[in-house]
Amino acid sequence: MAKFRMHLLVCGGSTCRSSESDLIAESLRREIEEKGLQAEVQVIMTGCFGLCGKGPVVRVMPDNAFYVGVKPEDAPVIVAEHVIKGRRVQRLLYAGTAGKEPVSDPKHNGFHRKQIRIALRNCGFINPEDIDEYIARDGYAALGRCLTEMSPAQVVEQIKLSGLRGRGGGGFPTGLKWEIASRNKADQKYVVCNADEGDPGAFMDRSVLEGDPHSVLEAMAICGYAIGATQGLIYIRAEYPLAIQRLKTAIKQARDYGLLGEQILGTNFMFDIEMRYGAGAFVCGEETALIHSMEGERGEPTNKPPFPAESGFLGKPTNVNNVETLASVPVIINKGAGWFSSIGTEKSKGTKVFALAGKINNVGLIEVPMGTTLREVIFEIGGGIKNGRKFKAVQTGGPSGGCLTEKHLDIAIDFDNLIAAGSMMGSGGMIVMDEDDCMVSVAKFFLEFTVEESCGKCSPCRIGNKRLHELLTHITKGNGTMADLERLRNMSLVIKDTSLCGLGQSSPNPVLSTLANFMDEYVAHVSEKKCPSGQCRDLMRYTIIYDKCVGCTACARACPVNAISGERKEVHFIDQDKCIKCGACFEKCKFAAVLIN
Amino acid sequence: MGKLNSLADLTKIREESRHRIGLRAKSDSPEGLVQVRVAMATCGMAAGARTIMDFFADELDKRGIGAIVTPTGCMSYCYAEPTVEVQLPGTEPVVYGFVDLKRADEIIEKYIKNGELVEGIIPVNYETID
Amino acid sequence: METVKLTIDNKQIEVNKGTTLLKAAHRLGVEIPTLCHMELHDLNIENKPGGCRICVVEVQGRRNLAPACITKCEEGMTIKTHNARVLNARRTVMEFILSDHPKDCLICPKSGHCDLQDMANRLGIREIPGHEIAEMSTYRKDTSPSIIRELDKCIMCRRCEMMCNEVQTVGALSAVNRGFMAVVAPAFEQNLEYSPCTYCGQCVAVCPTGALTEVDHTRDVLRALVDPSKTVVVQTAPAVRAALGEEFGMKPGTLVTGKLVAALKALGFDYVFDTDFAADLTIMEEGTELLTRLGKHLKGEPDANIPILTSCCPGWVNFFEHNYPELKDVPSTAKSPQQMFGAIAKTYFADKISVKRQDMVVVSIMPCLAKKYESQRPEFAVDGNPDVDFSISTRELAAFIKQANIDFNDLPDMDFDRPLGESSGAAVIFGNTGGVIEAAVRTAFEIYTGKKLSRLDFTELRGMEGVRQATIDFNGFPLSIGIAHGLGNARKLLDEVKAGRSKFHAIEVMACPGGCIGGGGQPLHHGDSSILKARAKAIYEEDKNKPIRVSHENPYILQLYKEFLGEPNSEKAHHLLHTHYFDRKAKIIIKK
Amino acid sequence: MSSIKIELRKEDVDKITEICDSFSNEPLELINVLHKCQEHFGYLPAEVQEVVASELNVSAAKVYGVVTFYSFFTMKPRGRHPISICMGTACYVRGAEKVLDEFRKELAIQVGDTTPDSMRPGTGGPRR
Repeated sequence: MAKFRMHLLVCGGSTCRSSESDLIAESLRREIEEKGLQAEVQVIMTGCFGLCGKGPVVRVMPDNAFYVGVKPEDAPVIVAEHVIKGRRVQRLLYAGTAGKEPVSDPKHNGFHRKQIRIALRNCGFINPEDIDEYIARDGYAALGRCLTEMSPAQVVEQIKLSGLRGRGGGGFPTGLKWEIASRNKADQKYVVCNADEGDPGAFMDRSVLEGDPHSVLEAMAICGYAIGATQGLIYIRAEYPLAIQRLKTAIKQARDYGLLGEQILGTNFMFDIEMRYGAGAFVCGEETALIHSMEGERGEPTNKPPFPAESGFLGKPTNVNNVETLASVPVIINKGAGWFSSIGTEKSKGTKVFALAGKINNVGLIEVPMGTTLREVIFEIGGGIKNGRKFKAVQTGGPSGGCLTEKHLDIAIDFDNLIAAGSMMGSGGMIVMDEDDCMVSVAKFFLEFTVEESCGKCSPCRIGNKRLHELLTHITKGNGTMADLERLRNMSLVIKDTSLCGLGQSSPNPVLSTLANFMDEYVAHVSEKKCPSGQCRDLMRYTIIYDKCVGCTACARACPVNAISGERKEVHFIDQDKCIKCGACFEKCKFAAVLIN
Repeated sequence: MGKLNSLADLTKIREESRHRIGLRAKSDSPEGLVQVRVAMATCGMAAGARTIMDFFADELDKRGIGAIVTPTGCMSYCYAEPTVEVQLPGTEPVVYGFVDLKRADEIIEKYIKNGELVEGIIPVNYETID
Repeated sequence: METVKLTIDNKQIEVNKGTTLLKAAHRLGVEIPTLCHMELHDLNIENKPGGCRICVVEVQGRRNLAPACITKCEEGMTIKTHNARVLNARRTVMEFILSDHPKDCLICPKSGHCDLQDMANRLGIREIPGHEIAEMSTYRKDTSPSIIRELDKCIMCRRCEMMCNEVQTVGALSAVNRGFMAVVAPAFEQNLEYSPCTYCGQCVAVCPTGALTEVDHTRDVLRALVDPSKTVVVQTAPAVRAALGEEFGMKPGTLVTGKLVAALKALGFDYVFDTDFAADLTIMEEGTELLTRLGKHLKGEPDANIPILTSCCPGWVNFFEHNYPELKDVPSTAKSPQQMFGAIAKTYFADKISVKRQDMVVVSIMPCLAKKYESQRPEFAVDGNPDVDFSISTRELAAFIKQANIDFNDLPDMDFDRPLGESSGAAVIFGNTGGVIEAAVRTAFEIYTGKKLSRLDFTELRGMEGVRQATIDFNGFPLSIGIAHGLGNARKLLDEVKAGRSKFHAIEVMACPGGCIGGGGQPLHHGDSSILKARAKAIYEEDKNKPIRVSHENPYILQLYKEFLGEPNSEKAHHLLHTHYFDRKAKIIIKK
Repeated sequence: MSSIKIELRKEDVDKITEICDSFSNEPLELINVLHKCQEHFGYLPAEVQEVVASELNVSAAKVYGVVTFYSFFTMKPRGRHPISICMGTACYVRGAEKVLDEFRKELAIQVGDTTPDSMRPGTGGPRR
C-alpha cells in the first residue's frame, strides 16, 4: 500500500541541526531528484534520535540502516550505493555502543539499548482505562503465578534475589523490607503505595499512575500476599487529579474482575485497595509523616525505630513502597529475579526512571539501566544543552540532592556512586544547568523550598534551615564574608547530623555540594561581590558607557528611584547607592550605552 | 465478562484481548484497522491532546477510514507534546510530535491515506520489554 | 526480662531491653542534657517527641547522632555522650533555638526557673552567630484571667500540648502552622479565654520557658497593703504549706505552716487566716447535701440525684461546664473553700471588725491558677465587689517574700489569727487527691451513724492511681466512692454518670494530677513525681498532728453557725455558700 | 465559649454534617472531610472547622492545626480565577521567578492573596 518504497529520515534535533543536518536533507533531495527517484524515495526531517554525540544521523527505512557522522558531501554516496544499488555504506554505519560489528536492525541495535522500559513498559502504549489492554500485556499474570504457584516466602525471596532497591530515594533493599514486614505477626497489616512525589523536579510516579495504574495495583496485591496483609492504601497527592481518577477507574475494574476483593482468582487470598489523599506537604513523602497524614493528622515524622514495618498505620505493621518500585515488581515475578539482576550495576539492580529537565533539549522521562553515565543521559538521550550553551551542573535528588559537575559526567549512575559524589539518587529529578545558572542562587532556591516545607517539629530543621537560607540570601546580596562560608558548612553538617527525619538530614546537601564543587563562585560572591553568571540582581552593576551616551535623558526619566543624573545632551551617570538594579535604564537606552557587569 | 474465578479465566481474557489487538495490527485481515494512540497524560492534555484526539476520531470517521483512536499514558517526550502514535496495519508504529490540528490533518492525508511520512517524527529512543 | 549490654562513655552497663539511652546513662551518673523530654513516672506521663535534639549522642556505626530520650539501648552499642562532635552539635542546635528566642531574661517572669536559660548556661553559649540577620517568629501576646501566652518564647517542646490533650483531654491546645512559624496554640490562635481551656494550669506547670506563665497579681496585692484605708485579709490553701519551702531550698515535703504565717505577717497582712477553715465549712455544707441526697436515694425517691460530685476545683467546674453541660445539676452546689472564705470574710468577719466590704481586700494564696479565674466569676461578687479580690500562686508568694528580703528559713513558727484561722485535720487533706472525699466521709459517717469513728485514716481513698474506688461501710450501708485526678481520668467517670451507669454514690474530682499539691501554681516539679509524693506525705503528716481531725468539731465553725448561719444548708447558707453552674459548650447558631 | 460565633446557614451546616456522615464521622478521615468541605465552600473558614470538629469529635485546635499544616487548605476566600505559578526546579531554572515577579507587579498583590475586585468568592462560600 505504501506509495514510497524507501524513506530517508534525517535527524532534525537541534544538535544535529546545528551541524548542518538540514543541508544533508537538501543534498539528498537534490540527489534523488537528479536520479528521478522522487516518486519512490521520500526524505524527511525527524525529531532527535538521542544519538547527539554521533550526529548528524540518517536512518534508511524500511531497511533500517543507521548512518552516523554524515556530511552533506556523503549524500551522493548514500543515494548511489544504498538507494540505487541497495548496498549499505559500511563507513557510515552505526557501530553500536561496544564497538561490535555494525548492526542495523533497531531491535538489536546498540544504540537502542540505552533505555530499557520496565517500570514504564506500558506507558504510552496501553489505554490506562481499559483493564483488558493491561491483561493483554501479561497484566495480573504475576499475581496469578504468586497465588497459585508460589508461597509468600518464595515471593519475598524472589524480590530479595532481584536486588530491587527503593526508588523513592533512599534505596533501601525492597526484599529486606518485605521480609521484615512479613516476619512481624499481627491481626492486620497494611501495604502502602507512596505516591506523594513531593520532589519539585520529579514527575515519573505521575506518568506511571496516569499511564499504567494496574501495574501498581497488581504489585500491591503481590506485596499483600507476600507479607500477609489484606488492606492496601495508596497515599496520593491531591495535586494529581487525573492520576486519582485513573486509579479509581482501575480499582473499580480490578474489583469487577475479582482481581481485588474476596477470593482473588478463586484462591482464598483477599486484598482490597483504598485511596488516601495528601493535601500539599512535601514532608509527607517520609514514611512516618505519610502514615500520620493518613491518620488525619499533621504530617509530622516520628523517630525510627520503631520502623513502620514493625508499627505503622494504626500501630499495625505497614510496608511502604514508592510507585516506581512497585511498578517493577510484576516484571520481576514474570521474568524472574535472575533476569532483573542481570541489568544494572553490582549493588544497584534494574533500571531507574529520571525526569530529565532544565536547560536540555529533549526534556522528558527516561528509563535507563543502572550504570548508565550522566554523559550518556544528558548529551545523548537528552540531546545536549539548549541553545548550544555550555554545560555547568546537573542536580539530582531534588532538595535532598546535590549538584554534580563536568568531572562527574562519567560516573555510572547508581545509589552508592551518586552518594559518594556528594549527591543522591533521590526520586529521579534530574535538572540540567548551564553557564547562565548561579549555583549559590540554586542552593538558595532549594533552601527556600525546604524552609517552606519543613514540618517545624525539630529545631535544627525548623530554625537551622531558615538560618542557612538567610545566610545564602545575605551572600547573594553581596554582604557575605569568608567566615560566613565556614559557618555555612558547620551549620549544614550539624543540621544533617541532628535532624529527626530525612528532610532535615538531607536539606543541607545542595549547600554542601555547591560549596564543594563551586567554591570559586561562592568566593566571587563574597570577596569580589560579583555573580559570575549574572543571576544575582543585587550584585549587578549598571553603569553608563561614556562614549556611547548621547544624553537623550531617556534612562533618567525611566529610572524609578531617579538614580541617574546628567544634563540634556551630556553624558549621564548612575548613582550606585540609589540604584535598585531594576534594569529600566538598560531597556530604555536605544544606544546600548548601559553596561551590566 | 464477570468475576474471574481462576487463573484459566485470566489466561482466556489475555488471549482474547491479544487476539483483538493483534488483528487490528495485521494488514491482511479484514479487520486491519489504523491504530491512533494519543498520549493523554496531564501534560499531554495541557498541551491540547484532547482536541487532537477528538479531531482524529471525528475526521477518520468522516473520511471513512477504519481506525481505533485510544488514549494512552505519557510517551515521555515532554518537549514534543502533544504526541501521537500512528500504526498502519502491518507496519511499525510511528510517533509524531508537536501534533497540532494542521499536522494532524497532514498525518491523515499523507501518512494514513498513502503512507507518505510527515515531518516531525519522533524516533522511539527506548526499548520496551515484552 | 531480657537485658542488653552496652558501653556508654567507656563504662559497661546492662539494662532491661527497651530502656532508653537517657535512662541507662542516668544510671551511670551521666546526665545527658534534655529540653523537651519530661516524665512523671507513676502518673505514666512521658513527653518525648524528639523535637529539641539537645539530647543527641553518638552511636558508633550510625550515620547521624541519635536522640537519647527515645533511642532504645541495643546489644553491643558504643555510645559517646559528650565527645567533640556531640558538643559541637548541641551548641549549634542551642544557638539555633536561641536565635529564635527573645532576649528579655531580665524582665521575663520565668527567669531563674527556665530550663532554656539553665541549658544556655550549661552549654556556655556566649553569642548567637548571624543574629543580626536572623528573623524571629513573633505572635500576638494573649492574657487570659489566669494564664499569659507569649509564643515568641515557645520552643515547640510539645509538653503543654501533651498535658492538655492526653492527660487533661481538654483539647484547648494543638500544634499549628508548619515550619518556622509552627507553635502550640488554641484553635484559630484566638485567646485562651475563648477556647475550652479550664485554666487548670498544667500547661504552665510543665512549660520549660516563659511561653506560658501565670498572671502576676503581687503588684495589686502590694498596692492594697500600702493603702491605709484597706484592711487586707489573706487566706492560704492547704497545699501551699507543703511546697512553699522548696522555693527556699528546703527538701520537698517540708511542712512550713508556721513560717508561712510569719512571712505573711511580715509582709504586712492585717489578718492571716487559713483557707482550711473554709474547707471545714465546705465539709459541713457538702456533707449535709450528701446526706440529704443519700436519704432520698435510700427512700428510692426519683430526684435523689446520686451520685454527688465534689465542686471545690474550679478547673474541674470549667471542664464539666464546657464538656458535660447537661450534668451541671449533678455536682454539689457548694462553693469552693476559697469562695466560701471570701463570702464569710466580707460579711460575718467584716461586721465583727466593723469594716465595710469595699474597704476589705481578701487575698488568697493558692497552688492553682484556675483560682484566679474563679475569683473573677461575676456570680462571686456583690455590686461588683468580688468576695476574693486577688488570688496569687505559691510561686508568686515565694517571689514576693524574696523581694521583701525576708529570710524565710529562719522565721519563727506563728499561728493563724482567730477566728477564721482555726481548722481541723480533715480540712488540710483537701490538698491531696482523695482528701476532700475522706474529709467528707469522716463528718458524714459520724452525723449519719451518730457513732464516733474508730479510725480516721481512710488509706483506701489515698494513692496516686488516676482512677480509684472504695466502699465505706456506713452502718451496713456500703457507700461507694469514686476518685479521679487529672481531667482525662475524670472524663472516664463522667461518661458513666452521663450514661446513667455510674455505680458510685459520691465522686471526687481534681483537675490536676496528684490533686492541689500538683497544682499549676506550685513550685515547678520539672517532671520529677517524687516531689509530688513528698508533698502528699507532708499533708497527711499535718492532718495526723492536728488535735481536731473532723470538720464538725471545729469550735469556730460551730460558733459561725450559731452566731450567723443557723444550720448547714440553711437559707442564709445557701445564699452565701452555694452557687450554680452554666452551659459553656460552643453552640452552632443557625442564621435565618 | 469560642469567640468565633459559629453562625452558619442551615444548608451549610447540613452540607458539612452530610460530608462527615459520608465518612462515618471517623476522625481518621479528617483530611478527606476537609478536602470535600473546601471543594464545596471554596475555602475553610473558622465556623466550618468548628462544625467539622464537633461532628468528628476532635478538638477544634486539632482541626485548625491540620488546616494550617497543609498548603492545600486555605482559610481565605479564593477569587474566581486562582493563578498558580509552578516554582518547581525545572521551571525555576528556566526563569519562573521572573514570571512570578511580573504577576506580582501586574496584579499588585502578594503570593496567596486575592485581588480586591474579586473578593466575592466565586465558588459559593458561606454567605456572610
